Amino acid sequence: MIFKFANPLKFQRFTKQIQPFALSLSIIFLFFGLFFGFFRSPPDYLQGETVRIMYIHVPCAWFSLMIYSVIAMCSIFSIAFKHTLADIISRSCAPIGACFTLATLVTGSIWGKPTWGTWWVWDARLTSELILLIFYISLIIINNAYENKEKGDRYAAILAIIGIINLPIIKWSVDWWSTLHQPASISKLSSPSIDNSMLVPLFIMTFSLFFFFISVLLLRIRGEIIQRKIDVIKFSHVR
Amino acid sequence: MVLEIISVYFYRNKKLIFDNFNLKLKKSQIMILIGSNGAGKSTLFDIIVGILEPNNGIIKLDNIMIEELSAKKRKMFTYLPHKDSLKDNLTIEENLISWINISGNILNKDQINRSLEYYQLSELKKKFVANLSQGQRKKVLLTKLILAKTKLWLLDEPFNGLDADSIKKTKKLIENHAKNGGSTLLSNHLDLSIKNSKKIFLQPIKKSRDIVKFETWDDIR
Amino acid sequence: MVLEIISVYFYRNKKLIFDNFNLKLKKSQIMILIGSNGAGKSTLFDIIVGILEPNNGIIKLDNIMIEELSAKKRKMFTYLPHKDSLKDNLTIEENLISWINISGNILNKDQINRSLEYYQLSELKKKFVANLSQGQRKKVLLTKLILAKTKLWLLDEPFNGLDADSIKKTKKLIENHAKNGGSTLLSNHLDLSIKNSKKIFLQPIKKSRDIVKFETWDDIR
Amino acid sequence: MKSDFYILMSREISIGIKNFFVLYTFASFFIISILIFVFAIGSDLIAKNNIYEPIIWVLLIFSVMLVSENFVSNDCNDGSLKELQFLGYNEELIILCKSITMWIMILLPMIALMPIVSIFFKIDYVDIFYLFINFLFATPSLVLLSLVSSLFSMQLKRNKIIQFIIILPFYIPIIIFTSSSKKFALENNLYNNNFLILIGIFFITLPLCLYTSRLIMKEINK
Amino acid sequence: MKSDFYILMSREISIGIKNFFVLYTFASFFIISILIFVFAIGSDLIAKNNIYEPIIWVLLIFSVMLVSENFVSNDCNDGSLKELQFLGYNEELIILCKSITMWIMILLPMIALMPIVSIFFKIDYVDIFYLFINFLFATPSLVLLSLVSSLFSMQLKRNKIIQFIIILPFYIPIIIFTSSSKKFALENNLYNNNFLILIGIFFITLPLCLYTSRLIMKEINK
Ligand code: HEM
Ligand SMILES: Nc1ncnc2c1ncn2[C@@H]1O[C@H](COP(=O)(O)OP(=O)(O)OP(=O)(O)O)[C@@H](O)[C@H]1O
Ligand SMILES: Nc1ncnc2c1ncn2[C@@H]1O[C@H](COP(=O)(O)OP(=O)(O)OP(=O)(O)O)[C@@H](O)[C@H]1O
Ligand SMILES: [Mg+2]
Ligand SMILES: [Mg+2]
Repeated sequence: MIFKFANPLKFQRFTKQIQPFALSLSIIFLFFGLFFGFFRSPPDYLQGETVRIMYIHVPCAWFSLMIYSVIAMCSIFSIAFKHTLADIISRSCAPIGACFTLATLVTGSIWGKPTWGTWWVWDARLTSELILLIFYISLIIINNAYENKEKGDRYAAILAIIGIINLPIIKWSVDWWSTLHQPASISKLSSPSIDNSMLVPLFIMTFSLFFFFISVLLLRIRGEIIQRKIDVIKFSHVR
Repeated sequence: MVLEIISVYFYRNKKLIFDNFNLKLKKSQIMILIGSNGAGKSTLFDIIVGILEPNNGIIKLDNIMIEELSAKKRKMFTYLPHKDSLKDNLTIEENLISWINISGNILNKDQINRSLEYYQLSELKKKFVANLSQGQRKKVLLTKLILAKTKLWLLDEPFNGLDADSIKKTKKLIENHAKNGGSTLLSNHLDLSIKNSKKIFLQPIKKSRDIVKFETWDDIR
Repeated sequence: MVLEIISVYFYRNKKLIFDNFNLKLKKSQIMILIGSNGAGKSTLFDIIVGILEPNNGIIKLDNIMIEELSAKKRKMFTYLPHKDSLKDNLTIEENLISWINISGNILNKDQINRSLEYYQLSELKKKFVANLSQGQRKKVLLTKLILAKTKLWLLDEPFNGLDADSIKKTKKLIENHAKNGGSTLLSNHLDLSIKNSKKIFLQPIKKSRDIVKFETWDDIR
Repeated sequence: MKSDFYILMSREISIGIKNFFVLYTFASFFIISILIFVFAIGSDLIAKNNIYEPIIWVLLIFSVMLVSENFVSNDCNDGSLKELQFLGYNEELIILCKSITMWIMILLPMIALMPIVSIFFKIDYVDIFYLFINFLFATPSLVLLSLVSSLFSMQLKRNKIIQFIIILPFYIPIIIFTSSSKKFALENNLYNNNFLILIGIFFITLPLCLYTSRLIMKEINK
Repeated sequence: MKSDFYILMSREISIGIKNFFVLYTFASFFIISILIFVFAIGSDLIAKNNIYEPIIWVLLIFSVMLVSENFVSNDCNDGSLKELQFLGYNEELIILCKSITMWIMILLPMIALMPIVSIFFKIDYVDIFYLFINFLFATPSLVLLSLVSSLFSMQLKRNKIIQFIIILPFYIPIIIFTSSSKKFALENNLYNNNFLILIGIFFITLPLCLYTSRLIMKEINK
């Protein structure tokens, strides 16, 4: 197993090298994405200029789901093998995921006002996304509710695994129930029903946010490792 | 060997509590754990009964690893932890009957009544546990020892809160148990002379760790 | 007279617990309540502080009837009951600060830190009380005595669960308090020699009553 | 030799019977809160729009959650949950017995309340039948879920309300399928379909809840 | 010399802040249960019949009751309620401070949730104003009542649900006047009347609750 070779020290050094690289990639992609999004893509013939919110909304939505799946996978791993790295990753992921989810909700609402005429509807997708936010916040709270970090990790892992059910509901709710929200038009298995001029900036923005996620994640992981080392030293002196 | 603890390591909230701890308890032996507050006596009991899992090491009861016991466990030891697991809104008698059932003993009312006599609880047996004094509660707990038919007793500070008379009675109970071939592991702070007992001193471990030596992921758990 | 209990009668759940009980506690006096389990030691403490009302009799603190004290009470005594009133999800330090505020003391952080040193709790002061061992909790409770500036201490089994070293320290604390003019009433089961202390023996009252004599409504309450 | 299941069940029931008035309080709680709704909305409006089903189900959920706490928290606080564990009882079995007891002691007698409820809401007999069937098939999952959530909240001291947050999302499917059962059945011409779904949900929640509660109980004493 | 009131308030608040996420859980509990109602009844039906008011109030009652337990039961179980009593604090003052803290820490921030709720239920601005005024005047009574009922249930161990039954009847007048405020105001052409009634109710519940809680607290240690 790869973790046998990588000790925390090496891992830390590795993240230190990768992190600035990811951050600069993110900034470059962001620059291109915004440029293409604002100047090189046409307004929608139905929605007009508001369609440009898509370039933020859709990647954020994708990542809100992806990050939760990362957490869920790490949680399963952590319960099965009790590996510390899994705990560290899921602990570091939770706040980032919460931010992406919040961004999805906010941008979605802003988009919804002109297109649907309302900020909010009790649509299955919107609701399940809201529940996803609540799950994220609960994870953060449980992670920090205990003096003993291990305990917080374990409980958060259990909760995260329970919350997996939410993911397919978010993803396929638009297909299961007839709803207001846009059904899958980009992430369809067959060819996407969207023009290339919109697809390109969308993907560039996706890459940008992806590298942004990676760089913040690595930063948080490093902080977490250092924090844990400090804790070990601090607690080992306590009688 | 009734109880065998072999090179146990245990971390509690990042603090090392047992560092290669070993213990062997033979038949008819009384062993007293002595240690300052926070040394890890209650933790040790929890590890022995399998409530807490040691980070490393083996615990054997009657030469069988505890992980392999499960349902058989309840015939092997009687553990009286600090928290007394008595239901406030049941009477003494009902509490004991409930305990008898779950601990796998088979006893009739008569035996219960006789055992209640030992600590003079017979008159109180219809009282709710909520309305007992601290020491009376403890006595109800100790009555379980008279009822139990197990070979190994694990007692976490059994003399706490008892009056002088009851302490003597409890001592006698433990000594009799040893005579009949039972073993006892108990923790205690008082200066009591229990016959044929062996004392084990637990020291709180002070081990400062070197930051450069964090080499595996388990180190920073 | 610091504390005066004059001919107190008390029934608990129809059982007579105090039958014309009298007690006088002078300045600089240490008095130890000794009695079998269920004799009524904890009940006596509760009566003194006004949590329970005696059916008959007078209790005076500093020659004032306790009913007339209310807010002044908290400057007069420090009572450590069996239940430790520590909040599990606060740290040791926070618990003590909270107690200082409600008990009407005025103290700064420095004094708290110094008093924590007495039982070697300084390193643990940022730990949640939920994660302490039984004895460590008790020590947190006893630290209140170092912080308190009251003349009268009421301690319900203060040595319970403490290790030998801490028992010595607590004894010294009480003796010092007496030297400085304070009085202590404590209940205890152990065989401890505390200097200049006076022992009071409580006996459980066994009084069978004559059914013909039930003449007032209070008799059958 | 008695089986573990038998021992645990008899323990739960003997403790439960001592607290028999939990049932009474549960029932009157349920009725009073229905009354509040009737007062607030007006029974005509309820009858006209057929919204009695959601109201009943939401209230049922709340009351089950409140009761389930009693079943877990006492055992946890006085240390008898720990005792059961070190005596070698299977964690899954403990929760299973608890939920069976809770269902028998609290929810089964509720069926007797049905006629009263039907009077309040002016429900006719066919609909009562639907309610009854739904009740039978949906409540086991409710009980299981609420027990798990109470277990979860045991650890989070002073914050019992968090259990709702953890578990309410899971109630949503149950709610959807119970509170629109009649509509569902009529629309699809499938009278049994709905019940089958509820049974299906039960067989998903059962292993899930048992396993989760095992995981939680392993952690509780750390 | 600090006054008793000041000491008790700062104690409550310092303990409360440690449990700051009670507020979060309270809020999300509130939102999730609204969600369940919306799912169960359907948002169209709610908007059409204007039944959001009863729903909000019933949920508010439930959540206040759940939180109030936190405020009382811990103090009671760890013996600090007893400590406050033997230190000579006035029983009425203790409960008063608890209720003020609870109101400030839990219910006041809820006002910030109002806009979100209004989005969920599609309530327009005039109605939000009514909701807001009602909220301000009705919640103090709610808080007081729920604290008394939690105290009650402390006495009756293992049966927390009983508090609901004791106290729910008292909620009914509050519920009636809050959940039909708009209808009321429009019908009678008396826009202020309703609020005056709520204030009146508050001034009845205040002394009643304080006195009752004193009586209960005197009994608790016996
Ligand atoms: C608060 C409101 C909203 C929320 C919570 C929300 C949530 C989501 C989520 C979770 C996804 C990702 C689904 C997936 O990966 O398949 C998504 C995708 C999408 N959303 Fe929204 N959304 C909101 C409002 C809107 C609005 C108003 C529009 C436009 C009318 C919109 C258009 C889209 C589109 C086009 C996609 C991409 C679908 C695909 O091809 O996968 N959303 N949204
Ligand atoms: N809440 C209660 N309700 C009714 N009776 C009680 C209650 N608490 C205690 N008693 C009874 O009152 C008597 C005195 O109890 P108390 O707690 O004062 O004893 P104690 O001397 O402190 O004993 P111990 O040494 O065990 O602490 C006992 O017989 C007990 O059964
Ligand atoms: N739940 C817990 N989480 C984290 N640490 C704990 C927990 N319980 C106890 N500890 C710590 O573990 C150490 C050992 O505790 P333990 O209860 O085993 O001590 P003990 O020897 O029984 O002491 P005592 O004589 O006071 O009962 C202590 O330092 C304590 O602070
Ligand atoms: Mg211990
Ligand atoms: Mg006592």
